[in-house]
Amino acid sequence: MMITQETSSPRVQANRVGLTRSDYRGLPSTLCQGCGHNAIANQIISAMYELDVVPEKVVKFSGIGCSSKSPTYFLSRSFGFNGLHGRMPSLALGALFADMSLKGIGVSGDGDTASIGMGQFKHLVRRNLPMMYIVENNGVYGLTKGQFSATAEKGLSLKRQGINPYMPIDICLEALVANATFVARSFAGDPKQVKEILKAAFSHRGIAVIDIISPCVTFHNQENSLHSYAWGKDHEMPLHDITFVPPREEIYIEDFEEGTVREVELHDGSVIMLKKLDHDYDPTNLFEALRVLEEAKQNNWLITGIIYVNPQAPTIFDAYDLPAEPLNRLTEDRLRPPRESLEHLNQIFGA
Amino acid sequence: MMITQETSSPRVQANRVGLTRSDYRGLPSTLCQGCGHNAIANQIISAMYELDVVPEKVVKFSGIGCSSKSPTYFLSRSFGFNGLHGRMPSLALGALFADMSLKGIGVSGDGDTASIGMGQFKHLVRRNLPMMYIVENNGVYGLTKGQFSATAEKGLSLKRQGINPYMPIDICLEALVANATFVARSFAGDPKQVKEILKAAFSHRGIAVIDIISPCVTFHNQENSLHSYAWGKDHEMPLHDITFVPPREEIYIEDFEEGTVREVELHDGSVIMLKKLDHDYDPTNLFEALRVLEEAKQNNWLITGIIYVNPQAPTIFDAYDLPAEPLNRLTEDRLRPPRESLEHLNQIFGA
Amino acid sequence: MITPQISSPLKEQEARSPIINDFCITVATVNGSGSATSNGILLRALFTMGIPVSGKNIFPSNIQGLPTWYSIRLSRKGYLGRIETDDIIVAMNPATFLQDLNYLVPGGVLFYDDSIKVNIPREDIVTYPMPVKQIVRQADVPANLRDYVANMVYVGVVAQMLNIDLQAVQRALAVHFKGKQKAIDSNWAIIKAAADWAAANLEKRDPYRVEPMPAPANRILIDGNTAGALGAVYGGFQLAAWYPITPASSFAEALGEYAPELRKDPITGKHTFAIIQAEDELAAAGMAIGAGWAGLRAMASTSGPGFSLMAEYLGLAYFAEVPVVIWDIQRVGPSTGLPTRTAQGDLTFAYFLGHGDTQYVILLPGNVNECFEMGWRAFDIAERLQTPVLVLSDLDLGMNMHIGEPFEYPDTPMDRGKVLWEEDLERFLAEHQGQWGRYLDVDGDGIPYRTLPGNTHPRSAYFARGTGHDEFARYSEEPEIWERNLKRIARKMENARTLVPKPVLQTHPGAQIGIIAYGSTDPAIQEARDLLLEKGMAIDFLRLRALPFTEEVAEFLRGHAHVYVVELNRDGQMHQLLTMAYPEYATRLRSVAHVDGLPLTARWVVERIAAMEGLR
Amino acid sequence: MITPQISSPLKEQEARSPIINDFCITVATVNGSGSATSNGILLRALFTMGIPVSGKNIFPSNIQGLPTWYSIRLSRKGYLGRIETDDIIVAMNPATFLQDLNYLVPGGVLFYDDSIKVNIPREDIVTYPMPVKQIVRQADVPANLRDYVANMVYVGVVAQMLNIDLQAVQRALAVHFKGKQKAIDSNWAIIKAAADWAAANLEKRDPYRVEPMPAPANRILIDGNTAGALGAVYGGFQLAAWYPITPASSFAEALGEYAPELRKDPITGKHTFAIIQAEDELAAAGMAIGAGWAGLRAMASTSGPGFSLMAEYLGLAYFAEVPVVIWDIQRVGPSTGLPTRTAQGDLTFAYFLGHGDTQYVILLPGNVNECFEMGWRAFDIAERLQTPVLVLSDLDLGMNMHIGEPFEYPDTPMDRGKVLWEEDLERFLAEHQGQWGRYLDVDGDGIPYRTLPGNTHPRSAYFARGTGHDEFARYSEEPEIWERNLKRIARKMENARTLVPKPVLQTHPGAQIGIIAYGSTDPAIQEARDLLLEKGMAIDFLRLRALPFTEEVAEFLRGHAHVYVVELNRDGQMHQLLTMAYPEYATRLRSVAHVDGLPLTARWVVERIAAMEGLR
Ligand SMILES: Cc1ncc(C[n+]2csc(CCOP(=O)(O)OP(=O)(O)O)c2C)c(N)n1
Ligand SMILES: Cc1ncc(C[n+]2csc(CCOP(=O)(O)OP(=O)(O)O)c2C)c(N)n1
Ligand code: SF4
Ligand code: SF4
Ligand SMILES: [Mg+2]
Ligand SMILES: [Mg+2]
Repeated sequence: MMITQETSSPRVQANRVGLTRSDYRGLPSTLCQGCGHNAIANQIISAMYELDVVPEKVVKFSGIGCSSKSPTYFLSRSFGFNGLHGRMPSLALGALFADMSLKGIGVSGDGDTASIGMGQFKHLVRRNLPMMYIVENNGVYGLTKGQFSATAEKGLSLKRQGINPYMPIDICLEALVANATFVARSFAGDPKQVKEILKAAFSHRGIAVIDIISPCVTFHNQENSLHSYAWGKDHEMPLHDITFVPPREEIYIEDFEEGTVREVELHDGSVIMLKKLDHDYDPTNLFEALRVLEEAKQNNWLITGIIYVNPQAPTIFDAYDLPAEPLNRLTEDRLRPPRESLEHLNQIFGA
Repeated sequence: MMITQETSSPRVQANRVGLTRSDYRGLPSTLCQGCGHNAIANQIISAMYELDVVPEKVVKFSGIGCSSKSPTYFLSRSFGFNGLHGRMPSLALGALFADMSLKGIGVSGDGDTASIGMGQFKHLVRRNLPMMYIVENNGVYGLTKGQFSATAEKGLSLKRQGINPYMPIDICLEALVANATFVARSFAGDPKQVKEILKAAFSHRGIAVIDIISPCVTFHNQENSLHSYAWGKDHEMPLHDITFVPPREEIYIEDFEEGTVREVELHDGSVIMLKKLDHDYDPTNLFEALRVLEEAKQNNWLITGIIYVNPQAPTIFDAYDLPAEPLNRLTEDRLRPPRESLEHLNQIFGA
Repeated sequence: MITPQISSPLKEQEARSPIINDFCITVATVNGSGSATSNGILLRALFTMGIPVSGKNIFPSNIQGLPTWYSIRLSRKGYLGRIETDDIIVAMNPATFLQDLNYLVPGGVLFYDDSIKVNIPREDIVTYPMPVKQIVRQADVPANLRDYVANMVYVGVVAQMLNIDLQAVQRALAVHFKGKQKAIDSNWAIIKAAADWAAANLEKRDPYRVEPMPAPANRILIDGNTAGALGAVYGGFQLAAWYPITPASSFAEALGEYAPELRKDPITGKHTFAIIQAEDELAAAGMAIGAGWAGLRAMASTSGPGFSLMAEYLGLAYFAEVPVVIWDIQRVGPSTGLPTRTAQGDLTFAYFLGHGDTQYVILLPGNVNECFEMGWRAFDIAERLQTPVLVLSDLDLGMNMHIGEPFEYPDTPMDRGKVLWEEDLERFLAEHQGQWGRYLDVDGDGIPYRTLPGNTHPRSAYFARGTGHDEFARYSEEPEIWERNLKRIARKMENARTLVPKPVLQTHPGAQIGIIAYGSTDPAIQEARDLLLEKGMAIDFLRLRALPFTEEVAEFLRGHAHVYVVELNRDGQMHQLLTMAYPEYATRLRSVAHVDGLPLTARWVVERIAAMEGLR
Repeated sequence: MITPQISSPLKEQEARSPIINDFCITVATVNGSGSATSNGILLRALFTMGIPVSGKNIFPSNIQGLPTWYSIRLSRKGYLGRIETDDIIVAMNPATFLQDLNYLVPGGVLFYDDSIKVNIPREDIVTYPMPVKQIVRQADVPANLRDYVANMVYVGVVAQMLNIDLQAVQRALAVHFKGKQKAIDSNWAIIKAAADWAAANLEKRDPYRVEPMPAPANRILIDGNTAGALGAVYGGFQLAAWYPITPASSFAEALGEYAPELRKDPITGKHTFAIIQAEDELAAAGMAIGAGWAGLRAMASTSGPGFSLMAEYLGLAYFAEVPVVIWDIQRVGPSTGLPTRTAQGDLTFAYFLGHGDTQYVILLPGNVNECFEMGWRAFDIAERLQTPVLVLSDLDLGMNMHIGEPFEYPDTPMDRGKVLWEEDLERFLAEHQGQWGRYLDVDGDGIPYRTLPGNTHPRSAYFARGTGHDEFARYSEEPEIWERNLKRIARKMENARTLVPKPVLQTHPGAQIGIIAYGSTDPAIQEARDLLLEKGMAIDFLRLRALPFTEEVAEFLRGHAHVYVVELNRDGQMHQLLTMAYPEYATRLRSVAHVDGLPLTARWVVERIAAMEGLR
């Protein structure tokens, strides 16, 4: 059944479901100014608007972290559940069984997914739950103030944390070996690519893992970075004051050519190298996907683009013989077996 | 300091540390007759004996499961800790810091490692703790009576469990993408290969992950297997009685040629295909390792042999500046800072 | 355990009057030998004859080859708790042969596999060797099944010697093998051969025997896990998440066995439920809570270690007000403990589960009928209160077979609680000045109204979370809002007192003292009460069936000089909770608690209470 | 919270006598603005002047841009608990400007950034606008640091107007910036400029002012987490595992800050410890327990959600008898709750942690000195008892700065408990008929002897496990063995009563009633006692410092007509535990509990107790 929706004002442009971009908005962000996560929330809003999504048909999930806060910053008209740290996958899986016509959007962080959440992440992927799973990857724990996450590069040196001694976890590789059916990577500062990937991912029937490099302007802050904030022209006296978070601009890069590598400087002066997948790259070839990821790893590139897609794979729902009607709308007459059936059981268990 | 060891009888052959094979034994197994795990325990005994290992220099760890019981079946003279289900890695990591001269042997199951233990497994690997980590992989939960584990092949049909709808997790691939420094696979029924791999793994400085296919004679028991136990010659009446575990023989295969594929029939009549790595396979090439594993996966082979080795990588201990002397033998004078240092602190925090 | 009861040599038969339907048989075998089937058939045959009977399986935590015992108690008077001595032993396991004999009463009976070559040290018993190998050899059995068939031999011999109705045995076979005729026939052939051998070769020299009894109409024989699972099926469970663990696995497996048939949608023929084997218990809890939040009747079943892993997630469900049902089939803890033994040791942990202030509705089934009833009712309570309901069963109740009444069809329609779908919300808004808040208490009972994902009303959506929030589910760190919300939840939980099953009260005229107990210990306590009455001590009995406590408990405490709280754990956990809840009666409470992994016996209870009363 | 205290317009100055060293300043800013530094400098400057002072940070659970308050209380008499009203407000955040004013007492003072353009609705206060922008502009500050520097402006203005010793401010800067002269100088330049501006432009119209006090010798100013971490450093911690979580992260980070210098091996110069950031709290617990088992002084620090995740592992440690120390810096639960607010809500959960029968030693530090002392002593208790020791601190104690006595060097040598190395074992075997068993109680105190991995004695090895085991660590499912072992562990835990810190007792002649409390609420209760005494009510005070309870508790209960149990949680958790432990005094106990995320105030305590006593 349908209830009349608040119609949008005629002045602003409505999409095919009669909604304007602002119908996809959320509450104002409480993240740091310049945080990559905000850029991603904006692209989710745009992608949903452009895809003519009915917000009530989306359910948002997240764990705990700055990234996991962001579901409140888009799609206010969608249900959402901000669950436990690292344990969003199980929550989403259980909830989406309630109504298979709903689409899940999960937002997680690298700590949330690759540290405490590794197990649930891998098993969610393996189960191919139809859901878009976004990792806002900044290599640190933002919300707890800048400790290394499992995706931090080896040798990275951070304020108060020292040097990271471990090899980073590659979210895309992890997804791939766990048999993900859609794997992509992008960069929060590349809005066009982010949006296009989000649109493709949302349309995928199965789990769509998107690893988005999303710099933490506040804590991805190398101790000895040339560009670290200093007071005075001689650059000699870094402030060394973790209670201050200078407001910064979000990083945006121009769209760049497929197949090429581009350097991007982060707020702390460190540099990441993005490599856009070739135009003729075939994302249905698993071997190729593994190869490019491993190659990128060895070259210290971050491959961006849609790395792998398998549109055919059955989802977890295909393993169950469920009615098309939402399970959560079934009424007692369809849930409680008839009285006679119990009498029959009593006979079976009887003398 | 050394305490006189019970010397072994002169009749039996002693190794270079003066011990006989029986000094490496454990308690009698309480696993099912014919269980692959027993074969592996025997090879551990042989390998340790042949490597002239001092049992007191080994610490055994395990989780929970039939496989995790087996550390009591070898090396009675080694300390051991049978921990929690899926959480052996953290236990081992903490314990091995106590004395870096000790070597860990971990025994886990596929449920213990790839289901509940996925997170800790991946992070242990990533940390490169010097330890031999054996997964006795049977595709089922033995100890809880035959449910699917995360390594069960998709489509497998088991008594009372139905059909497994998920893609299996490949322990070797998982280890590899988590930056393992030693990855091997073998088959419990191939004692020679098992032993050789164990010896190589034990000598590796870093984490050595060995995925050993170890059939569960009792529960890896396909409902409709041609060979399932039946009473009567017509093969029409399977017993359907899960309370009965017929005693069986362990499966042993002849050593077979490198580079070739060999079919092995399991107790329930299902067949696995082992492919031994080529003689000239280069296990230091990560690309190759990924390729052969993925190729094997797509062909339904189980690649056996040493798949990947990186002998140079620093271990977790290299990230700490610890004395060579065991930490657990340091005495108060070396652990409690001097009185003056506290007075100094009181000044710092003072007015 | 008890000391061996070796007395003077057994005198030939004279003056031993028959002992009918009132003794205990223990079968000693190794596990994996198929003896569970044989024992089950013996049990069911006796049940079929109308005899009150219970079976307790004492099994090891491995799969094959270790000692296992199965004790069948027949009790004319209906005492079905465990007893510590055996009247009859069927000894099939050489490894425990001598030790087992210690439990045999003087004058007891020993059936044994004659291939066990041990000197029998007791002369005060009747012995019947059984030529197991020979009988098996005579039947044409494939080599690999000989061990299995050996166990059918004792079924035949024991049945013959105790006068068990062979037709009842046949019926039991049919039930066990679900009508598969081949299996029934081949097993029957062995049993019959063994019975015939016994009839021809053994002379009855003992007083034990069975007789059919006019059974109260329509009893059933079932294990508590299956009963609970069937309850959940009739309760309309829609998502069950689990991770294998003894002794809870058979709960989920019973769902998998019965739901596909019983829960076909009458309209589409599709399944109206999903059962998911999760990767661990953290995930199982998460799945169930996700589903419960989204409006499914959701549950998880587990045991101690898994329950511990759910602490964080259940705290979320409590605070975000998500209905979910968790079955904890208790085994012996702490830690991995004794996975195949029974206890009531998770109570205080469950009560205080999760950091911060929490409270849970806890249901305590005491028999298979309550397993069934709580199986469905738990969902009604959870959805009404929008909160987790924890059902604490145990291995003894869950995995052993128990006699019960026929299951009663749910006597109330499903209570789905305060859920607003599109029209409901529209109406609600009209009636409440356009205002609805997920955590707004409009009825004054602390229970708010909830909407469910999929609701297309543009005002329905809200954002759930485990962090502080106001009445409209908005994030909040405001001190007053936090306190108001948490107090409302406490107020909401007060409704539980009128929703949970009341205690069962059994009184005796003039009794001054009382017993409080709960769960699977009921049979032992029933028997203990009668035994104590024989000693001149009348005791009233209140069997708790839920937490929070209902008013009957205070009344019971008020009405008795002192009250023994009997339970299967070390620390007297229910005694602790009662003390806490009733400071004014705290000094009347006396703890009678122990745990050794075995079901409670009347004898232990009687000894403890008698000693504490200064009797004897 | 309280209602606005708006009274009649302030009359000019007349008759307002000076208020010296006895008021509360609250600074309202946004987080991430660097104000924590400014506030810390104000606090430390006051401390340096010898004034009893405390600082409480009320901050949001995000990183930048949300309202934050910092309250500095000066109390001549040494009352350092939170109070609900402000005497002085420094308003830097337009978003909360009006709301903040509600807390200002009549006659109070408002400093505010003059770029905040709001009508000030109160006439009963003194206002001082501060030209923040202008002063910042005058200093040559890069654009991106202007916000930060703005906060130094109020330091200067407030210092000037309250008469805070500018030298003390300079000293505070030096401490904060660890002697880095550039940072000290540049911040000082702003502070000085602001102070000069104030001196030149503001006329003092309020009675508040500070004066140096002859401080009791050698006070220190420190947060509880650093104090606890330093305690652990002097306790010889060898492995600390952690996972980031507010408010516990700073505990592990303090270890990382101080241990490398303090814990260089005097012989090799190497580090005698390892700090490991785990992948989650299950792993952190596992690492610490593995290390504790292998003979290291091992610990983990966490808060509620992480603590919940440790339930299973701590049950293993309890049962396998592994020493380990866990710090739970409590925040507000249940669930994610209020991560940046304080509570004492994990107590009953901790007490009953894990399925099955468990018991834990729980330490309850009440001030920074106890954090330090328990930081080292916890290891002695854990190793002596071979069991987990849980230390329950909270956000207020852990993250806020508190005045304390200088830390006392440990007054007892390390107690490493009953550990047998090679020679010890050899000797032990000689003295005990060649028999040693890991779980064998030879001393009659329930505490067995343990060996450690690396021990090369061929008899030293044993196999630890969470399953049933006998005295020799052999796997066992025997009922008697299980029960014997579990009872021995209970007996072992009885030793805790003589090892844990005794309660602190404060009496008043003739007092009939008592208060029991624990942890960070101490200052509020001290003040409340004095206030109640003013009302004519003398109250004795017992501050608990550990569980299990020691004999002093029973004595206290025995000696008082009734006893208020005051705590920061909803359900009165300590009240529950005391009721349980002391049924005979259960009816004397009265719960005074609430939780809203803020530290306790004396006023709330007084109101509640007065009301319950029928006073006023
Ligand atoms: C069980 C548990 N442990 C720890 C925390 C504390 N915590 C909150 S957010 C967070 C890390 C978030 O990092 P990430 O997922 O990378 O998100 P980011 O803030 O970087 O976007 C942690 C450890 C928690 N909430 N729950
Ligand atoms: C937390 C927890 N959950 C569940 C269990 C029950 N359990 C014991 S063994 C086991 C599975 C073991 O499977 P695997 O690791 O594959 O070992 P196998 O028996 O097959 O060798 C499970 C689920 C447990 N002990 N602890
Ligand atoms: S701390 Fe980092 S991740 Fe968090 S909101 Fe700020 S910039 Fe973003
Ligand atoms: S059940 Fe399977 S895995 Fe376990 S001991 Fe038996 S054969 Fe081995
Ligand atoms: Mg992050
Ligand atoms: Mg397995």
